[in-house]
Amino acid sequence: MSPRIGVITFPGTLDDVDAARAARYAEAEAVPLWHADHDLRGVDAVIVPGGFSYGDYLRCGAIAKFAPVMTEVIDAAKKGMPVLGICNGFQILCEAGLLPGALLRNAGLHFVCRDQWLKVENAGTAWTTRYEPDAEILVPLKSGEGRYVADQSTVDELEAEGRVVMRYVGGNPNGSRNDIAGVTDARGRVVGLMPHPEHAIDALTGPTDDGLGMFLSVLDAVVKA
Amino acid sequence: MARVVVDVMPKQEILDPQGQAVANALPRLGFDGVSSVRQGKRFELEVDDSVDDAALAKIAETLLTNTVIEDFTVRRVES
Amino acid sequence: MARVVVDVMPKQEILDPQGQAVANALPRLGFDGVSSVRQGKRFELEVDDSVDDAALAKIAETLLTNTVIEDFTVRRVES
Amino acid sequence: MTTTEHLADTVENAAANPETPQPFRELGLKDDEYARIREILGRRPTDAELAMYSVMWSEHCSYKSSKVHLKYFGETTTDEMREHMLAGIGENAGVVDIGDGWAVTFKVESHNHPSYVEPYQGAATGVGGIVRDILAMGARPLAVMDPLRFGPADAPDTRRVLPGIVAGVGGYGNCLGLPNIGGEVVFDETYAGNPLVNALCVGAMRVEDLHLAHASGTGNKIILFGARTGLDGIGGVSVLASETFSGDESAGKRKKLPSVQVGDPFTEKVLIECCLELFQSGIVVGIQDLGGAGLSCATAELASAGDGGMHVDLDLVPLRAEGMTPAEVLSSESQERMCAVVEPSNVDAFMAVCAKWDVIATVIGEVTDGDRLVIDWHGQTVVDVPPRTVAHEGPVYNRPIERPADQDALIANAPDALARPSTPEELRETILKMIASPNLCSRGWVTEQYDRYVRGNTVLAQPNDTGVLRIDEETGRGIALATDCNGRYCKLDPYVGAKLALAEAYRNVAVSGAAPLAVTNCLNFGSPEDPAVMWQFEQAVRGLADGCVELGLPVTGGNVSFYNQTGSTAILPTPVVGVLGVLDDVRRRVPSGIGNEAGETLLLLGETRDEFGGSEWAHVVHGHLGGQPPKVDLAREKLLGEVLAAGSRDGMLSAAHDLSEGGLVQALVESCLHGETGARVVLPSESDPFVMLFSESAGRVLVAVPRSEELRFTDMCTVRGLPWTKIGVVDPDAAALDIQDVATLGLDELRTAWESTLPALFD
Ligand SMILES: Nc1ncnc2c1ncn2[C@@H]1O[C@H](COP(=O)(O)OP(=O)(O)O)[C@@H](O)[C@H]1O
Ligand SMILES: [Mg+2]
Repeated sequence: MSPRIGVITFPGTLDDVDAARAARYAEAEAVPLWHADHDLRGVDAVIVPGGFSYGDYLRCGAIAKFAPVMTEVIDAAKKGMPVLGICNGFQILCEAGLLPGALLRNAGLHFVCRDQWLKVENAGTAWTTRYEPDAEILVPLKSGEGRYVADQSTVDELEAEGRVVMRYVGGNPNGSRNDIAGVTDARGRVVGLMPHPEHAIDALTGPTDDGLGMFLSVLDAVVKA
Repeated sequence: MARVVVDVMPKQEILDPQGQAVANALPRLGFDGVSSVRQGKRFELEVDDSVDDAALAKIAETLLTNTVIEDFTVRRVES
Repeated sequence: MARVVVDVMPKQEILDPQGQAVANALPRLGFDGVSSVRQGKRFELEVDDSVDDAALAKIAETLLTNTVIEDFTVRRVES
Repeated sequence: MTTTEHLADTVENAAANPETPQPFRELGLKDDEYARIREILGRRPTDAELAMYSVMWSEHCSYKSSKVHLKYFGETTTDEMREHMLAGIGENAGVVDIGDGWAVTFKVESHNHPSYVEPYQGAATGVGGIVRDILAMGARPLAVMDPLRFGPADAPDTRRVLPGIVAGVGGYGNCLGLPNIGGEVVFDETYAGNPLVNALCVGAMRVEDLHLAHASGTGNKIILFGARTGLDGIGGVSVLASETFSGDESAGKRKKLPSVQVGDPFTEKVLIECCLELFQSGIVVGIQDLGGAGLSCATAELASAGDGGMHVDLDLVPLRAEGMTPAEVLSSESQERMCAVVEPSNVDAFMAVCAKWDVIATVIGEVTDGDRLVIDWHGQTVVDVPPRTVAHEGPVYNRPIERPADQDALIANAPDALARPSTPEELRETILKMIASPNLCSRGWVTEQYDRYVRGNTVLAQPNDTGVLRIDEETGRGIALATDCNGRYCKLDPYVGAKLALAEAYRNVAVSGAAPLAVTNCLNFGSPEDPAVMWQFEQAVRGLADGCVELGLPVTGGNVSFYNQTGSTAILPTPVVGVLGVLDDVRRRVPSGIGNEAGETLLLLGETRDEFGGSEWAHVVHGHLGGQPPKVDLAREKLLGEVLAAGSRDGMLSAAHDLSEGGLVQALVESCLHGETGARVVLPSESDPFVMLFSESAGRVLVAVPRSEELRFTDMCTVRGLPWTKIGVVDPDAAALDIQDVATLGLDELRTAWESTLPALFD
């Protein structure tokens, strides 16, 4: 039977349908997970999708990190389950302490929706093995609070350990430190990414299908595991 | 040099989705006894002593506050 | 019933584009003498007297503030 | 509890004190309207009733000045035109059958004045309101569009209004998870002090799931759910509190209330999912959105659409503010609220769904037999009215109509005498000036703030002529939507101008390869009390209706916004027209960018005449508005549409871009920039390059066809009698648009000119 990828829905989550579609395109089974449940329904990997969880009025991800389902995600992640946080999901993983740093208001102070070139800096994480090292991919970016920040020592550490997964190329759209678009945890299992690979799985509805590689990669990872 | 603080809060009768979101979250996080939360903005300005209260009020009113939906207070704090 | 104010400000070393934007706008609007502006958040909470300072600190630290990027202060104000 | 509540004006009290003076004029009621209310009720209205009638009989809610004209849409709609229409004018939104069992509903609404007062919140709540209209039909909202109009781009107030409105449309729409698939940004002096914010929402449902809200079935419960009710947007009505309780300081304070509403998109997003789950589980008889006029409107409309009466207990309404009077509760425009009619046996199930989504839901009343809407407050009756008289039998005016005295002078002032560029240098300079002008430059600064990807069904959005959405992931069936209106054309001739707006929206839909199916509108005009404005309105309605008959498309709904003027200056007549088309398979959609296949031929379809009345060239270069608008030929537009559809179906088109403001050269530049590809263009030898490049003749489209399909396509055009001209070839190797004997324009040079304008003005 095909691997099961959980897709979390918080009130205010928006890109859950897209994340589920991406999982299906990769021929995994997409399993809906509800914010209020203390249950990951036996999934092999989890996607925390984009959106505005609980409105994100306080701080992006600030309230979502306390959701019952997140307690389970944090435990599972510690045990090595692959977790991908996209956009709001990335913000939530940072707030929850699964990933270092934080995401702040874009330097330009506007929401930015554009097709963004990214360089795959680490093709060794659970979510990026299908890419060539240094491959450049084009996927949508759409966020108002996508400026990645962390203190200098953290940034140095991330760079030194190769934990910057993707970097913006062809211009920094939001003022992120070191053009960082995505980072991973020490084991390369938990990945947070500001742009939206799930919106680049089919040239009909996205700029390219460059994003599909992330969902195919995780299948390899869970099958191996 | 003086430090000036301008507090900008949503008008009482105006809906405050931010504050409401926090208020709704608290019980879920096991914090009880908070009956209302309002969220506004706090500005900290460093100004020369040449800047008088009239100027500060004008800055607060024209630039920092949307007086249609927000109220503000200005105060100098020793720094 | 007590009123509690929690001020949350971006850490000094963190770039604050909103404050920046305000600071840059001031001269254009003919306001000089403001050397820096920082923008943060102000929360006003109505709490029962049962809620002690420890609980308030916890609320401020775990929910209202992201200590990676922000500092906070909590104070009770008579209302 | 504050004193105001004990003093609530009851029916009993109203009967006992018939002569108590009431502030009906302050509430916008005319003397005869007030007299009519007294006549209907056989007594003076209570404060609450007065509040209800005054909002419901307002121009905005009652269409009292436009009704007599809008009838014309119904009168001219034939049965063939109705073929695909499932619901039309009069419902929350029009609904059409697009095939494969799918019903699509769409509507535009204006939120002009509030967006001038508070740009961000005004625009945000405008989006929120139209989305609830679509939701009330039982459909899942799928996308939004935002036709916008502003004063001069460089006017100081535009700097205040535009960024706020754009941020508001984006802030709310993005947070709802609705892709923004199109809109307009137009600048003109007349919109200074009166910007237009028109918001469109489109949704889809299975045909069998169509819900029309009405309160039927005695004993059925009325449930209010969503946000709490506060003092939002009751500015007007608070005079009641102050009049009645002058001296009462809370009322005095409230009299100064801003009539501004703040939107909470998160609450609305949750409300959407909650409503859809309620519809799906089949536990609602009907759902009505609360928009302008809040509970007054929802209860009166539900009751009068149903077969019984209704009883409501206002004490049950969850409030956000203290000491609200019944009149205030009834007129509050607090956002993100809905009202449902539910059978008693389903109430528990209803509440369970709401609890899952943390949505506050309260039974506030029930359907009664009899035919009165009765509302109680603290155990006393404060409203007892025949609902139809509130909702549907408001006043109707036949306003005086008079063709403006200066209309002839305006038309006589033709653009023929204006100095035209002739040398290659002058033409080149004009091209660069035109593509950088506010009405023709890139809208990227605006559209980049809108999420166009969310939900993963957006097939085309900006910068294409039309938004295309996939509706059915299996079959690939989808829709195309475009809105258009050139107010300058409408000023010169509102009848023709409205047809031209229809023609352009139709053409924009057609270039995507879709078959146009239905029309909606948002008619933005000045004061109906000005006979000249009423003439423009009447002409525009007739033009649009007659145009729809020629095209065989029904008008399925619309919205009227009057009183758009600053002082005595009315805005340009702005009948925004939205056209919905259907694609049996969105995979064959045609984009506007060229260079998708090697060696494409560029063809210009349609005829180019010397037409510059109301043109963007006359506006930008000479600040001139006069003469006749371009000729409109809807039979030709239809033919054009058929050719484009056939071309798309048989894979003969690799790109298509309609010609509108700015003419051929604008389309060429955009097609090159969208496709990031150069082109070599040769204008017909006998033609005047200036006219060829800048004329705004309607009924024209620029298409790119693969060389292999060129003959097949041109033969088809010839056979069908559609004029075509080969004007060049796509040149992927050239980083330039080369117009022989006129100019060679580097793509970088063009991009810089086209893209720099709005950022320079608004960043
Ligand atoms: N306010 C807006 N919101 C969203 N999209 C917009 C807006 N204004 C313009 N657009 C998009 O920008 C592109 C160019 O607009 P425009 O030149 O007006 O198209 P057209 O001339 O074909 O009507 C179109 O895709 C249009 O939908
Ligand atoms: Mg067009």
